[in-house]
Amino acid sequence: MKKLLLTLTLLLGLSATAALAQDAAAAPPGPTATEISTSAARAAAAAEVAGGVAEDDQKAPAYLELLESQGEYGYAFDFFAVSMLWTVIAAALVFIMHLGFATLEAGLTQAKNTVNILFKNVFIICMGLLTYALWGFVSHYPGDGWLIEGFFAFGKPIGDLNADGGDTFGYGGLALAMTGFGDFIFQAMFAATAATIVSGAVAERVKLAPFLIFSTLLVGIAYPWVGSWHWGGGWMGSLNGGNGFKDFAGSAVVHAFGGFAALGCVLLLGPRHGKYVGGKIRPIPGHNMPLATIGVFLLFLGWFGFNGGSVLSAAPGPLGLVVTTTALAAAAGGLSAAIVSWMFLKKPDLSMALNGILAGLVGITANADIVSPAGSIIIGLIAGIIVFFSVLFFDKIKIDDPVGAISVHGVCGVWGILAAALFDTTDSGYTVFGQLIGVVAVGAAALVFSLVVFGIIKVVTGIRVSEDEEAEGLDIGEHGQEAYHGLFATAER
Amino acid sequence: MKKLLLTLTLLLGLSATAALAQDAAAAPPGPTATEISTSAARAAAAAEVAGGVAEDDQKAPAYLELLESQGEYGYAFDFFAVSMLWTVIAAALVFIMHLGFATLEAGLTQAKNTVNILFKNVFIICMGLLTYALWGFVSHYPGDGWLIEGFFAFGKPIGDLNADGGDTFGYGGLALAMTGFGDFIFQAMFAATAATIVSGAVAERVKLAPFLIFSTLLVGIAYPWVGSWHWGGGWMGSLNGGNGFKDFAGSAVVHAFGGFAALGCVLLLGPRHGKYVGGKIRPIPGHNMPLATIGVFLLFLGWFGFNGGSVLSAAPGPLGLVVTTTALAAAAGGLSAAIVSWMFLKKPDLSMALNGILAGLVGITANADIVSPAGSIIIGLIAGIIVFFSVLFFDKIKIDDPVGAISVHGVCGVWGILAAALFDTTDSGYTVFGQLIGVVAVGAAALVFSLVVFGIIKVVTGIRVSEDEEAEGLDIGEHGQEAYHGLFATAER
Amino acid sequence: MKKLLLTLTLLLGLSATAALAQDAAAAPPGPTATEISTSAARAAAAAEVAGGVAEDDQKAPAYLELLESQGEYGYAFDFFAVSMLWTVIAAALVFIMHLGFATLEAGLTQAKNTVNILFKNVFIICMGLLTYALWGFVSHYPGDGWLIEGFFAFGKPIGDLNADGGDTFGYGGLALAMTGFGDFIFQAMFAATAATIVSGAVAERVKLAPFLIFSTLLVGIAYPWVGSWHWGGGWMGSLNGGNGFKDFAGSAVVHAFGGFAALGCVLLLGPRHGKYVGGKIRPIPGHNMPLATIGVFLLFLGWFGFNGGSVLSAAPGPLGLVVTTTALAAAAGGLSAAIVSWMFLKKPDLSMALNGILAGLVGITANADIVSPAGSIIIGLIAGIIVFFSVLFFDKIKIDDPVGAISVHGVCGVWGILAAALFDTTDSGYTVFGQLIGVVAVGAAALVFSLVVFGIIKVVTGIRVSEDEEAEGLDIGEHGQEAYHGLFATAER
Amino acid sequence: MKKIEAIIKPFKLEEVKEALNEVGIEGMTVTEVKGFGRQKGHTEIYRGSEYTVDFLPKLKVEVVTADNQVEAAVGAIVKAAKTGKIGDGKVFVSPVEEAVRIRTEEKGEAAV
Amino acid sequence: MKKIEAIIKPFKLEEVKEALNEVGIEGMTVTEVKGFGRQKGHTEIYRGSEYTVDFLPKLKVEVVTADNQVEAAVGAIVKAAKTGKIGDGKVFVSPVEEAVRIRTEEKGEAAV
Amino acid sequence: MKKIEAIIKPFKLEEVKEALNEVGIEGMTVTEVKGFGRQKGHTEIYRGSEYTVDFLPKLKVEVVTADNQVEAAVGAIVKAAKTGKIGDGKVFVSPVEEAVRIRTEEKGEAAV
Ligand SMILES: Nc1ncnc2c1ncn2[C@@H]1O[C@H](COP(=O)(O)OP(=O)(O)O)[C@@H](O)[C@H]1O
Ligand SMILES: Nc1ncnc2c1ncn2[C@@H]1O[C@H](COP(=O)(O)OP(=O)(O)O)[C@@H](O)[C@H]1O
Ligand SMILES: Nc1ncnc2c1ncn2[C@@H]1O[C@H](COP(=O)(O)OP(=O)(O)O)[C@@H](O)[C@H]1O
Repeated sequence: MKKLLLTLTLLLGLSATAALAQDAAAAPPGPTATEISTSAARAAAAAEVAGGVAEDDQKAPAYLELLESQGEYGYAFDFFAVSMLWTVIAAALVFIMHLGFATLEAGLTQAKNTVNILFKNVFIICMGLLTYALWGFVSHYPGDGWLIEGFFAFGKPIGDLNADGGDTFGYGGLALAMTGFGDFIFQAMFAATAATIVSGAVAERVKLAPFLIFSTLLVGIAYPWVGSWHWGGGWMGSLNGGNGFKDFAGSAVVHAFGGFAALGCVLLLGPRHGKYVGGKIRPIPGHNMPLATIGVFLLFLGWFGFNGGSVLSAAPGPLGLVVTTTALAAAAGGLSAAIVSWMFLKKPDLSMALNGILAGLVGITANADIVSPAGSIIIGLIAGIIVFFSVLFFDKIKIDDPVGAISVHGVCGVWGILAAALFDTTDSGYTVFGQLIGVVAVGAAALVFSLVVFGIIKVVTGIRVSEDEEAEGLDIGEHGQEAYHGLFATAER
Repeated sequence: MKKLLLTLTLLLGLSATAALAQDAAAAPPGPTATEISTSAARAAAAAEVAGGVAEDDQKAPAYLELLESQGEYGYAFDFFAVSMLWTVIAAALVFIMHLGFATLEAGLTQAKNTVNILFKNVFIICMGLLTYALWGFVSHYPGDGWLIEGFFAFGKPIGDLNADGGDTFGYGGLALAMTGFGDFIFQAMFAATAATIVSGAVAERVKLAPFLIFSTLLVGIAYPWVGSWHWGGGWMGSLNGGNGFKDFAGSAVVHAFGGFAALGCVLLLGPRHGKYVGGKIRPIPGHNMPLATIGVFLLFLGWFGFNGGSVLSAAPGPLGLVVTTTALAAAAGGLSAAIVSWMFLKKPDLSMALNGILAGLVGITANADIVSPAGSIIIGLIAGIIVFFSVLFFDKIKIDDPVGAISVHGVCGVWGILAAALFDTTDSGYTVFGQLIGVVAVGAAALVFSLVVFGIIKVVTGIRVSEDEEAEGLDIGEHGQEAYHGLFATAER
Repeated sequence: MKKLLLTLTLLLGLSATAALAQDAAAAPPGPTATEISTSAARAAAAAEVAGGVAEDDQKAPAYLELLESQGEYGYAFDFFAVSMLWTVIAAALVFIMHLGFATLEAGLTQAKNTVNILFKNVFIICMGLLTYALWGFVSHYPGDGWLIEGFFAFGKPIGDLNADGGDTFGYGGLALAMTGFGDFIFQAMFAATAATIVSGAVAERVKLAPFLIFSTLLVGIAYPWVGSWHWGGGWMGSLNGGNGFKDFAGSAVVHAFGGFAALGCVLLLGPRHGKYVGGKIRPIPGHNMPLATIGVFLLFLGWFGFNGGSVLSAAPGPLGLVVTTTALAAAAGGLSAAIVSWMFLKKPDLSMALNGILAGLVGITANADIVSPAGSIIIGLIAGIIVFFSVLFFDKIKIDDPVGAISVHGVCGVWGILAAALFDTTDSGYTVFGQLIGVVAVGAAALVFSLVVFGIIKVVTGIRVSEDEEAEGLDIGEHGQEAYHGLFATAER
Repeated sequence: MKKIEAIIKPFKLEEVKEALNEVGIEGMTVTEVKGFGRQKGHTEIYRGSEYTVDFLPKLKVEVVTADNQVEAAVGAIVKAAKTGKIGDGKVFVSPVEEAVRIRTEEKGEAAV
Repeated sequence: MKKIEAIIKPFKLEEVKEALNEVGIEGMTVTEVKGFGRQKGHTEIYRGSEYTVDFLPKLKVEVVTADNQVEAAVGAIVKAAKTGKIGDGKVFVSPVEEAVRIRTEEKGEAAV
Repeated sequence: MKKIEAIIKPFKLEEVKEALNEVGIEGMTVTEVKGFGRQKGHTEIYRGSEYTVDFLPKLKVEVVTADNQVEAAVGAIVKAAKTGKIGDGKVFVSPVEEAVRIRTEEKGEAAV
């Protein structure tokens, strides 16, 4: 374990140094061509998003034409500036989702594993940002740098993404109204999300170092690889009869990806000791519901940026629609999960209502820009019901997922993708079948990646802590650190 | 109880379906007229806000004229886009106030009622958003669709609020520089606030289902009804000798409304068991001061959006003034409450300082755009003193309000309304008398609504848990779920 | 103690009244000249920032020239509006750092001192905002109102900062694209940070009232005084051979200032009882790691505004660069601190990883706008390593700093200043020597101020609680209030 | 001397304390405990599954006192703690051979 | 009557409870405690420094029962709580002179 | 065998532990408790109202040991826990009839 870790460190150090060298060589003489070209593929990806915008905006083509006709983009600078600002703020909002995940996962697990959960989440956001800078971004958006056309591209460190001046639509055009750095930071915040989803599902029993290595590979390599199929302009553009796969902000390429990766890990890992005893389910209640609630509210907040920022500009029409549908779906999901739990369990279950909000949010993520408010409410209501039965189902088949990540992100991610075809108000030609192909491809890739990579790690180093350590808690076992110190700690020193 | 709940569910489902049908019929053929017309009333309401802006902006009329003279609003699109962006971000900030309320209320009550508090807050934001979409928004801003002119209008589900294109000043003009969806989502986040205020005051003893029904009616029906008098262009426009009622962001129509509704509920509910014993007050300390502190800081943060967003555009002059006066009043309120508690109780009381910050914020909410920085400091200092004595007063007369909601939102809401007349620097003709009429009307409506509706529910189903349940805690009684699980839970499973 | 406090209160009250009087006199007749003139000094300070921008923006001079050539700034209004909006949002983000500090400090100390920590943080943000309005802002940015040229200026209350109309570049020019109130509120949120840094270092043993007086003087007088040397256009402009001191967002004038002030206080205060026993270090573990983690994530979030807002406009090029370098440095700091702790202590230390993130953030603060992404990663990696050894070092020499404030803010603040010379990609002529002079001046001023002022207070009233009170906890001793109440509290009432 | 250990319902502490004070007992030590007995636990719900919680929160009050005070003390506790509903708890009396007041090193009944 | 006090590893509670139920004991009181003994504590880390934690989390199970049930009860506890690894805990038996059921004021063995 | 129960001030635990180790006692069990006694509680403030907190945090240290060690152990505890200020706490000694080490099933003094 230690060796793998040190290797990792070394590799990281080397890449950073390499990046610096490259950077040092490239920067001074004068602005060279931007590393991330605004390639055809990128433009195509952007155009897909613009599609949604344009359809809503039929009244304003005059203005848009005006902007495009200006050789210098002079007057348009302000729209560009406001869009770029929104991108940065949206990145900050997505960032805070990582705190949301950390507190939600900590709240829904036992006190004795809290330091471990928190450490994993701190690690993932840190490592996620770095690997995305050193490899992921370029691999995610390969432009015309594919190794296997539309399917896989190598990554490399980002360079000076302001090389084009950083102040015009030159980087991404009207539909990607941001600078290269804006694009990078927003996407980088997304990247770490997928690995964080897994972290909740494997909580309370996974060995730390193997998981860190796995999650580094997941966030660093697998996420941008699979993501390139859709957002990078890859093969998914030919789905739905050429209309392209519809996954607005990532129900599939972020959430289902994370959820199915989690499923693979849980299959290899097995349930927590004592969860299923003699055919009976014995719930292991989370230790801190206020923490879990803080987590869900922060995730809801962050989703304003996750979906809202995915408009990729500050275009007022789509922006207003997207935040409205997002909020309504979340509300509907929370309410329906609460009501269903009340009807089936006799009492209203806070932990379910919280999962319901997230279910609604994941469900609307694929389609927030193409559904009506009423559609978003129905998508959310159904997502809340789905998550309730899904959680029960996975418990029944003894897939132990302490925070419900597989149900919330995996199952509801699929629902969101299908809902894009079912509730589309823009007649864009998305079909249930086409959507299904896309999400199955993403889910299968995530599942297989997990089974193979985590499987190899399992054979090489093991992936599960000892039964004793699980009983005592991973905080002491893995970290030698406890999350809470009361009167006693004070007394003892 | 269960029956009422199921009925509620059914009604909600039906309305959603109806909304969808309507929506499906309306949307495809082509953009029909917007559901929410930019009616005279709306324009009038907007103009009131614009008034404040215009007075500060006497130097820039040329630019504003320029904007208005442009038939196509071409160049102005950017100001529109930035204003709309601010509206969306402000909505997100107001959203996070709901987490603030949840943690503040949970922190200031006992551990055994924490799941209950959290559930109520989760429910209210979910239900509040949905009812506002299905009824509230249209009832709040009736345009010319009044049933009783200036006094009451029916609501109905929102439709496609982007029907006007969602990209010009056509929706609300310069003083309401946002799209219909922007307007909706910002207002929707406000709506749930009033019910949340009540939730804190009735904590630790109210029966869950009756409260949920009451709060659904409060947020769904009563809040937009009373709000329409002022912001919907209703009768309050004739107050202050025709200058209109001055309540910038809702000291009266949000906070005093919530505070007096809370008073009504507490009168019907009675104090917590053990709070007043033999003529003596026995404080029931909150179980978690960090949680309460997190709550107040999040509320302070959210108020940047609550007041700042109420500028209703990104006009730089008023925006800067409003956030400055808001922050200074909060600071002054926190400080004076701390100092007063220190002088009267010998020790500085954190719980009072926290209430003082909120008192300052509520106090500045009615007038943030028309007072000077010095004025805002004085408003805050006085609010902090008021809240201290008000909390003591209500305790003395045995009105048991676990979180001080009546004092903070009710009493300081009134103070804010009066302060608008006392500290106005714009010579707008607001009088103490005119302001008083307005806030008394709002407070009385809230109080009467609570007494009647909650009174009826009291008779029909009861509103208070059994003494045993109160002693054992509502978490187990109402939810069968505990907020905290320690070593023991682990051990027992 | 009480007397000092009352005096303080009185002074505050008087100044507020004076401010009101002045304000009342000045405001009504008509907009007089702005109180804060856009003086030569201010323009110079602004130009320094603009420098960084301009160099990145070589491709867009045409647009900038266009803006400047417009007498009326007409078309530029939108860029101004979006920049001002960003300033306000950045202020809100910096505000939330105060909650970050509060929870981080509370989490890393003992449960029995939690109310005390929280109260101090509430007090400091309140008092900080007020003193900055009444004295600090004018003293920080004296324009040409120096008492001792480039070295010291008296403060006075802010007046109507919208007196110039609040809607054009007239206030600060292109490089300070905000209104006077925007400028004020953003700077005011910064101001309280320095005192908050100290609060963590002196935690668990400092007497409340003396500390409040000290921190009032620190935030009210010392911070703007020292800050004026750099940001106020003072003598530091002549450093680095006239290129000026490079401290983008305050590694020196905020963080090192706070860190060295903390060092002075800790030297006078001595370590906590039981921390160093018989030559051995006995760690006193924090009572709540989730709280500490929430704190660090919120600080990370706030830094988007701290550094991003320090662009002082929404110029897309620098904004994207700054948030990217900031996030990468934070990630690198967290990772390297975690890895170093893992290598040296055998286990990965969450508390160290958290400190590492902050170290990276402090390290990038001086130079976020002039380094490359690769540079920022290296700055962060080194900061994380520095903080690890620095924490160990101060423990070894028995400087007891419960939260690591001296290491994080002091030592890494110095590192950030030096890194500005080492990793500069803009050839601006910053030298290690010039930078060192600047940061030593700032650090020395903070240290001497603390030693003198806190030293005097120590002699007059004492600065440390009794040993009994320290053992029992400051919550009961200073506040008569406990942070947590369990089953017991419920039972006892 | 005897040690009286009473397991009571948490919200009865204040009354028990006052009852003991009234019979002249001014020292006691209280512990948070969980009790299992005839009073059946309740069902709880968590993320869609039900489970039974058998252990209920109780308080244990310990009083060491002179032999001749035992009866009064036990009587006082029983009276104050009784609600008549199942789960009211138990009182146990056991022998104590020695007591020392740490502060003064007084021994025996003088120490309690 | 006797009081049986057992210090056990926390995760053994459920098994001990069931073992006691099987020998007919249906009342017990449990406390969270920290134990110090031969089982050595562990090293913890905090902000770069190591320290030793000597006190480990244990649970104390208290059962008051009739004399003739003591042996069965002790046997049941020992069997259920044993892992064979150091730190398994202890069982102590001590005399109880009186027991009262608060609800009914029953005394003696009828009360437990 | 005897059981020694000491109620002490929380911050004295470390010293008491070391004092016990020095007289050869290497096992003990500690519980967080709240004490009521001559040491008066303090006034607390909450949202503008004052109230008295009578119960103060203490720790209970329990040691079961052979008869011939009792005196040394009690002496060690008293010496280590004394500050001379009110509220220092008490030590109680009571009889224990049997002890079992769960791991080995050793009985009697060998078990403690
Ligand atoms: N044999 C026993 N030994 C120790 N504690 C007991 C015993 N029986 C009951 N208790 C304690 O007394 C509490 C109340 O007992 P229970 O049987 O529920 O009701 P009741 O006291 O009304 O008979 C239990 O929760 C448990 O803490
Ligand atoms: N003499 C004693 N008095 C009271 N409790 C004891 C005593 N010796 C041990 N214990 C308790 O028993 C627990 C287990 O004892 P330990 O010596 O660690 O292992 P083992 O029971 O396997 O011998 C300790 O943690 C402590 O709580
Ligand atoms: N009669 C008693 N029975 C049980 N515990 C007692 C008794 N008297 C005192 N105590 C415990 O001893 C602690 C200290 O006693 P107190 O009377 O306050 O001071 P001192 O020990 O100095 O006389 C109390 O807080 C309580 O926990």
